[in-house]
Amino acid sequence: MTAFVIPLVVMNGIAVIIFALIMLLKTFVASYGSCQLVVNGSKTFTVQGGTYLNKALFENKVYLPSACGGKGTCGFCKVQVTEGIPDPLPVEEILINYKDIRQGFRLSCQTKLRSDISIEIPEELLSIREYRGVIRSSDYVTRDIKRIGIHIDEPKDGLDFKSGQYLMFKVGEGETRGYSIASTERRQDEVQIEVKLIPNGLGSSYLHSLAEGDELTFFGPYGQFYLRDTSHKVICVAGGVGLAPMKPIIFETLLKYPDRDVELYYGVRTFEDLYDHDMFLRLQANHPRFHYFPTLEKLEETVASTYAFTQGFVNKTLAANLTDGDKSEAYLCGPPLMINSSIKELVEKGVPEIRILYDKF
Amino acid sequence: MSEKKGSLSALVFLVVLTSLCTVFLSFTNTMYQGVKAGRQRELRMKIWEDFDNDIDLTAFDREFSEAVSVKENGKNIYYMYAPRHLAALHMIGPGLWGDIELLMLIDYENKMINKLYVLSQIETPGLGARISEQPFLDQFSNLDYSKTVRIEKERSGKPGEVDAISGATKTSKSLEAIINAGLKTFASFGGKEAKP
Amino acid sequence: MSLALIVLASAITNNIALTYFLGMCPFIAISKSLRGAAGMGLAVTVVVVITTTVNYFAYRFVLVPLRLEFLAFVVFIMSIAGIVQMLEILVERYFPSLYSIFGIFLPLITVNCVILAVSLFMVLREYTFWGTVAYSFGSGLGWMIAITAMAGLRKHLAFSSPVKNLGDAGITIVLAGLMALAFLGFQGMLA
Amino acid sequence: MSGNGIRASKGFSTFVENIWLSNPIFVMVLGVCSSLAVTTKLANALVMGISVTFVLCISSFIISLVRKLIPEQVRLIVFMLIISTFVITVDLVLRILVPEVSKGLGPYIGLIITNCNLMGRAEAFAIKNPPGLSFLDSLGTGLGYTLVLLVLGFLRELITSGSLFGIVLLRNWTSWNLVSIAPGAFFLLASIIIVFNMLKRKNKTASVTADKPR
Repeated sequence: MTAFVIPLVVMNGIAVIIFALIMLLKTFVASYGSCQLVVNGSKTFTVQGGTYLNKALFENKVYLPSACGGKGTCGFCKVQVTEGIPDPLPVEEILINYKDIRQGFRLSCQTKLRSDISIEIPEELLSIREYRGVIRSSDYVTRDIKRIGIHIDEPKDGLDFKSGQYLMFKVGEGETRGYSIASTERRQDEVQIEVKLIPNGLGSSYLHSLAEGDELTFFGPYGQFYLRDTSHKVICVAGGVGLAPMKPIIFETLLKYPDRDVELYYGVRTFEDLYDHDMFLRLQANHPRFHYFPTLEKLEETVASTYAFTQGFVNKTLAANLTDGDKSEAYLCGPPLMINSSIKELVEKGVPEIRILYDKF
Repeated sequence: MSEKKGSLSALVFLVVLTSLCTVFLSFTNTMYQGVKAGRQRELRMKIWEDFDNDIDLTAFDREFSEAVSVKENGKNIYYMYAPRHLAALHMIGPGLWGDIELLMLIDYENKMINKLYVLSQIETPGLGARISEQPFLDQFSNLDYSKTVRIEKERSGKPGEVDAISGATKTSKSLEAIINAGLKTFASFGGKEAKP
Repeated sequence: MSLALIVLASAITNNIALTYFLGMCPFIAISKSLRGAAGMGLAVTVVVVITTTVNYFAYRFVLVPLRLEFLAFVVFIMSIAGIVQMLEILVERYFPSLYSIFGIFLPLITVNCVILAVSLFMVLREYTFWGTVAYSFGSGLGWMIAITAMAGLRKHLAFSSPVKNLGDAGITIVLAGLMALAFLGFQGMLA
Repeated sequence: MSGNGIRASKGFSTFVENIWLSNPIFVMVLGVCSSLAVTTKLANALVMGISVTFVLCISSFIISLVRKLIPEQVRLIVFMLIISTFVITVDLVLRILVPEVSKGLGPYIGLIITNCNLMGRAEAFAIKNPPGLSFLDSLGTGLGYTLVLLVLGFLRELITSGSLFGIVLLRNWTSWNLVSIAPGAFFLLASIIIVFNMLKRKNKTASVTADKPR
């Protein structure tokens, strides 16, 4: 009997002592009182000291972008600290360059609030809100891309976004993933995204597994990749599912600007990977200002379409068809290889680099 | 308030889990101790036989503890059987890779080694591990240990010498050190024991 | 053996990283930057001395008298996990600048083999109290030397192109091998 | 596809992936300590591999079972408690069953507790996933780890002493002791990594070509 009693007493004694010490330290040492958090010099929040900056901001409805769930690996949640600048942590030194570190840029998920602090964030981040929605439709548009339509329930006044921006979807505990808004029709209470299934990808497999009626939480809109209010010709270059953010851009230009031309260069691997092809053909027939240049990397003879596709990569089509480069601005979205080669081509055609916007994935 | 509740439930969880783990471990340990005791008893029987006695299973434990005096020194255990001036030295010491465990039977009156067993070792296979092979161990039978025991590559002809295993210098030297250290401490015990 | 000899032996000739292969995961993962390596090394040294001392008392004065040696592993690792957590709180509060150097490594240290290994070797080798302190300090120091030296070497790797299939971790392992070979040279020093 | 089918296939792919594609030693470089320390002999490597796999599977399973109960403040201590309980069990069982090998492994059995794979799997997988899947995930990781230990143990014992499992195979073998000590172990592991990466690259290009639509 003692063979069991003595170890029980000893082990539980040790466990309780360790637990008690940790709890004592937590209550008496790790308490930092409350701190003032000033955002952009205008908003002041009182938060519990000892919490992380990103959590404190989240609780006060300021939503910073993040892809890693606060592990300090994506670097999206960077903010500039202007007062009460903490020492940089080694993680931050990896993700933020030396000059920015000196100017007070820190990762909000690594910054613990121990005293009053003032931060600067891009003004548009303040307008980011949390949304709740229900899936209205979820259909395959190709064998691995699903188009998901979401009805926004909360907040009631719905979503306002700039064409080309993206949303961050909650895909797991503390995990979010970004997807571009792909709606063709601008409605406050409806939004569409297009998700390509990546094997073992956390975000895409989660979103693909959802069915009609399932609920979703997302944040947004984020991103500097949006249609600029100018009079230049709009050139859209999309690869695969990179077509998604182009649709709002194309439709907004055609509706809002009566004298801006739009050209869509759309590259996919095979005919099977192509989607919205018929819609763009119709659009081209109805709008003299819209031009559509689909490109297939591999052209099979048995393709059930009468359309004469260009074969090769998008940059080849760009080279053959693009004119008036110096009067254009370009929006690119797709895999890095495609973007890099297309940018090269665009610059050669005279598009100023400052007017080339891109979103690599 | 809720935080206090949280820590209380954390404490309860911790205590329950600790208790479960400890009970489980105590149970496993009891089993191991049983096996260990069994192994020690087997070793004692082996020693008893080597002291030239017959084993009477029912009376063994009593007979053994009455006739044999046991001394411990660190990891080493010495069994002394005064009636025949015999002793068994159970010695453990470091080899090249890990501990070497020996059992050595000696006639301490005549300062002779009767027999050497290697109970366990994890030396290099084919080299150091050959200390477990019979031809090597046979060299220790009837070996005079009045000076020190030496395991040498080239023998000089003095008493107390045996041939080393070629290519296993470090193991040989370790073995030699364990034996001599064991004999030395035994001599200090044996001297005291012999006086009265 | 005098205490100085124990420190030297554990830090140099029997370097815990390069002869006993201990603490290899952080050794490979964190030796990318010199500052990070030094911070981790410092953290390990501090934690190993404190935990080994505490474990020495726990073992000698609680476990051995009560014949509970079989619980050594679980007692050691629990005290390590607890102490690391407490240290993190204390350092963060009272030494914020130190915290920025090695704070983030503290939680990782619980699973750094060096810490537990030193406690286990302490039991095996039957050190006295001061011997234990000296041995743990020497081991921590030795590990720190090894990881900072490795970080220094890897800095220069940026300018060379090793075998492609070796990868980042592979070349670090080769470097560790070369360092181990060099440390073998110290072997005769303390004979 | 039924929900069950997805789960089963996910479990299987997790399992296979951990053995090869994200092998704990080659790809993640986790748990190198014991892989180098205990592989001087094939028998030790085998026992170590089995022990790690056992502890990995059972602790993942249990952590996953109680994952919703584990209080945040003592998460690490709870993990350690569960893991070390099974390590001690393994240690005692080895002492009963294979005392010789248990002596050879010495303190490295205790050091399974701090094998990065254990905490890694617990933190990255078991705490978020159901028990069955966690078990498979750990089994894959454990087997991948064992595989590497066996390869290393095979090469090191053969090169050092010309024997396997303690049985001498090559008589008059000139023992190459460098392989048994630290530097040689590092070099050998690096060479194996090269071979692994070469094979993997070859595999990858092969699978990409196969993937292309017909």
